[in-house]
Amino acid sequence: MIEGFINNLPMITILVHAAIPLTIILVYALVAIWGERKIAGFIQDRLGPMRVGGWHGWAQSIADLLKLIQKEDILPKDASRFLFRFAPFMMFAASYAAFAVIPFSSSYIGSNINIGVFYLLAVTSVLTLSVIMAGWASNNKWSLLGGMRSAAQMVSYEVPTIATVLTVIVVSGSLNLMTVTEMQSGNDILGFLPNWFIFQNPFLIVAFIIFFISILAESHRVPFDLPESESELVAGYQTEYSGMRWAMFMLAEYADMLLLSLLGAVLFFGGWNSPFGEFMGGPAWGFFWFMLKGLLLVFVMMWIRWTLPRYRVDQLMHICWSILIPLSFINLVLVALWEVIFN
Amino acid sequence: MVEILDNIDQREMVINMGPQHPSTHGVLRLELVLDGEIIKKVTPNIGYLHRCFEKYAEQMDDYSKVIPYTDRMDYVSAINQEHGYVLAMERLLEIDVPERVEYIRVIMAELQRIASHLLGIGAFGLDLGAFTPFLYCFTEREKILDIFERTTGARLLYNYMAVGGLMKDVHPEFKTDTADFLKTFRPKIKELNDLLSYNDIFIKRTANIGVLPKQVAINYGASGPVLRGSGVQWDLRKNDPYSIYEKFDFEIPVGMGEMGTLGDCWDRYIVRVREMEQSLRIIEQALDGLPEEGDVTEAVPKRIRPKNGSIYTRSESPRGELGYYIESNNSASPYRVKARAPSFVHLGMLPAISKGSLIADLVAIVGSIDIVLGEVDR
Amino acid sequence: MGMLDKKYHDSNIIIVGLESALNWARKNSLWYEQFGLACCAIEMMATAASRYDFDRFGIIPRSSPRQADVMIVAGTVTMKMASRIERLYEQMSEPRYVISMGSCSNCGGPYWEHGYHVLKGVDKVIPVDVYVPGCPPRPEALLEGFLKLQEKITGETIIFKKNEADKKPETA
Amino acid sequence: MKKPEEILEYLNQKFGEDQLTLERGDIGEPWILVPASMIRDLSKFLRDDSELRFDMLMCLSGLHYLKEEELGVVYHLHSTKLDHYVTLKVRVPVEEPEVPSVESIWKTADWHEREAWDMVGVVFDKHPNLKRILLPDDWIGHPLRKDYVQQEFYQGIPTGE
Repeated sequence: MIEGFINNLPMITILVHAAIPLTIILVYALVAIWGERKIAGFIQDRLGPMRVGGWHGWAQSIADLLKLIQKEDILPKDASRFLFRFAPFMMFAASYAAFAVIPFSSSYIGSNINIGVFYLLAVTSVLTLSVIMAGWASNNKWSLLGGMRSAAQMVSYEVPTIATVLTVIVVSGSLNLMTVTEMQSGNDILGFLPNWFIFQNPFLIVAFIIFFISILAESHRVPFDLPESESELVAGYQTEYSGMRWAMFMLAEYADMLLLSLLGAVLFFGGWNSPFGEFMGGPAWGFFWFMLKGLLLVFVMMWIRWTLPRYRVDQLMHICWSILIPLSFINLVLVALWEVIFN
Repeated sequence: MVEILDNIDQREMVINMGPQHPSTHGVLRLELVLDGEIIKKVTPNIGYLHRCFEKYAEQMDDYSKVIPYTDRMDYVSAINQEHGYVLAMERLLEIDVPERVEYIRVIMAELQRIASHLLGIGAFGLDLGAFTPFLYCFTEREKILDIFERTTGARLLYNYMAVGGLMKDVHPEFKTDTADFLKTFRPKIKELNDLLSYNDIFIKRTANIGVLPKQVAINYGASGPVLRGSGVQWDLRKNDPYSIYEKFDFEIPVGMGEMGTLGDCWDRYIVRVREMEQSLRIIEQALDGLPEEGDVTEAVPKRIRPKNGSIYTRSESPRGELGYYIESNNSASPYRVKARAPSFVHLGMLPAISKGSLIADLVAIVGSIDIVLGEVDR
Repeated sequence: MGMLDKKYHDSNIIIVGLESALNWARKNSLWYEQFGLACCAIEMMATAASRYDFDRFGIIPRSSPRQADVMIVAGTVTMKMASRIERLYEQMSEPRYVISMGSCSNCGGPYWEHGYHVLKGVDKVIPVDVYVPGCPPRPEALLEGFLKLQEKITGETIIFKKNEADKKPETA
Repeated sequence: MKKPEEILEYLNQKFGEDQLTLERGDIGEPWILVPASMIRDLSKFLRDDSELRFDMLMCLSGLHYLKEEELGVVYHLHSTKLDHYVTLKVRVPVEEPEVPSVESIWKTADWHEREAWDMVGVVFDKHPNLKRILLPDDWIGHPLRKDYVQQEFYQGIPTGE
């Protein structure tokens, strides 16, 4: 339905395809920030935002956003101007660009390119660049340390992410996320289970666990939030940022969380396929199921944040290089063997 | 150490973990000389909270007017500060205190020890990034503050003890409140252990870090949980009993190096957790033995004018050995009051323990020696 | 805030609507700077903890001065710390407020007489918006201080600079 | 468990009769008056001797005696092994307040001596870095002196009312 209207007006198509993920991200970010504070409150048996805007402080994030707009935008004297200003926008652009290949529902996908996963992983690696840029540009020792830490962390955690994504590609056989999702429709595993990849192959469960740990590190969430660790480096690479520039970092962080959770949902939990097979299928329901799975993973990330302490930098590297990477490659081989034997 | 090629220009970075930093427990400035993230040298700069306690003690025209100022030295364990000062004065003037006062003082001191340890443990977890245990500890601490508030009227700084007795008697439901607290608090320690003490990331962040050998600890004059964390069986309540502590039986938890080497951050932490359990035992026994009758203000002298002489008395505050050196010269105002603060001594040890560790470890070490800046700077 | 103080002389419908929205936003998301000096800092932490819970009013701690709006001076400001407090105040980005918590930072408190090293009131160094009395003030008193600050913020207008606001003529 | 008197006899055998005297106020504990020059090797002996083994310097405090125009330093020592206590006192005239530092014997004396210098103005020679520890470095005077007058301004900020 959307395809027909868009094809004959190219300018409009670009705007619409750009606007849909943007609105999803903005609405999600506002709700997620408010949600995180409520979840934190619930875990710590306190109330969280209550007074702002009526029932349970639903307008809290809007108040924060409006206030951040009014904040003075401090540019440190001897920070390198252009890089300092550009870093937050590059960070948001990186995770926003990757939304193009995410199949939101059976009838809507930004661009149905057949190297979807490859493009997504390539674009998200730009995040590392922007964090280092922010760390170095703000000419502050704490942010420099934060930037260097994030350089080491995000680059090394891309390897297990790619390895686990590879295991799914081995099973699915195609890089296009839409086809990956289509392959997971219907539910005839053991009669009632939806044939999502995570049920098709036992080793994919191990792959999902490794994948989840590495996306925690990719979006530097606790226990891997070393680049902006509150208690050690004042505020990590964000120390010198204020007002809307800092808000852009927050937006980029939440967008990155959503992006990687949606990727996890597509690869392991059958994207927009409903768990009851044809019962609640269709494009509209598909979007609902897809966002539900993504937000569930985001909820688990938030849940972990308020329960676990933080790792140290060298322990972080140790986990990545000597546990996750070998495990993910062995898992890759095992998944391939399983595929050869059983299908 | 990894060897570095000589032609690479490597300069050390000097950074100020300054008076405003989320995890310096107040206004402490640590000058760090860093090579990458490895700390070459730490020089603590203190004095940002020097509030002239000793000068004030000399200007007061009555010995009992110094007590509100002892509260404000270590504001996290105010009762223990008062208890130390009051003990020193009673030994100087040779006043013996009625039984009921001694029991109430011990109960209040042990409750304050639990509250202080809860804050120390919560802040330590906060330094390592675990935000929720900090809030669980504070919820428990609020219950203790309720008990103090109903008895003394204040939440944090009480001015409750007087030389030779107490300002006023305890609240009628004091015994039932404390008994309820004991019942509800015991399972909470187990919950804290599951959440933080035996959490694998927490152990990785604290085991084998900031190791303080036994001999160095004694030479540096360490005391309290820091000394016991290094395996020295030393607690003033047992080794040099004051007040009525010899009436109660309780053990002294000592670090055994379970998770790493003896005397690391984890040992100092777990000693504090186990000490809370021992304090519960003391409070139980003290509650049973609390005599019903007895006026708490009968032994309080009307006017204090000690002849000239001097005394040094030590008591076990939650942070360590708190000593008061009082010199009197036959007048109503003290000639010299010197407070020996345990945090001041433990902070002096920081450069020795934290050489060659990372910034994240330094934060853990500062958290594990549990300093309060009001006491360091006096 | 003084953004428009060159163009308009008195408030009218457009300005009032925008003003109340901006004030509502600034009022409801006051982020305080995560640093404490002395005993009042313990009470500030107790207010941030579960029973009194700052977060109900949208108040969360921020560790960097750049992102903070309110600086709570919680404790005794000593001479050595005075220049640091001044430096920290200058680092905060513009619509910033100061709550002086506890009688030590209000006027020197119990250390006013012989406290040679104690600054007799933080308003000698930085402008203060709300004074919270008490030694240490109860968590409810600190929350009352924040409510007072919120009232003050709702009174602010974008026509005049912040400190000239109270000199504005008593028009309708 | 040695009494201060027994410790004094033991020390007199070692350091000669006339050096040390045991003094006692009307109330409170007795202390041993030690001439300033002797304090360092006396402390070394106190720590290393097998009979005494004072391995812990509990507290070191500086004093100012206005009437006698003297500065005092009080050392409270304690032996964790043999569990006995001793208090040493050193008195030096206000004009040349030099006292040998015991930092090399007990590490904890480092900060205590810096604080005594900062507060009372006792100079501990051969101390590694004798600087002010509590007050800012450019502070004038030593506050715990009985005749201390508070400076009006510190870096432009009024210290008074």
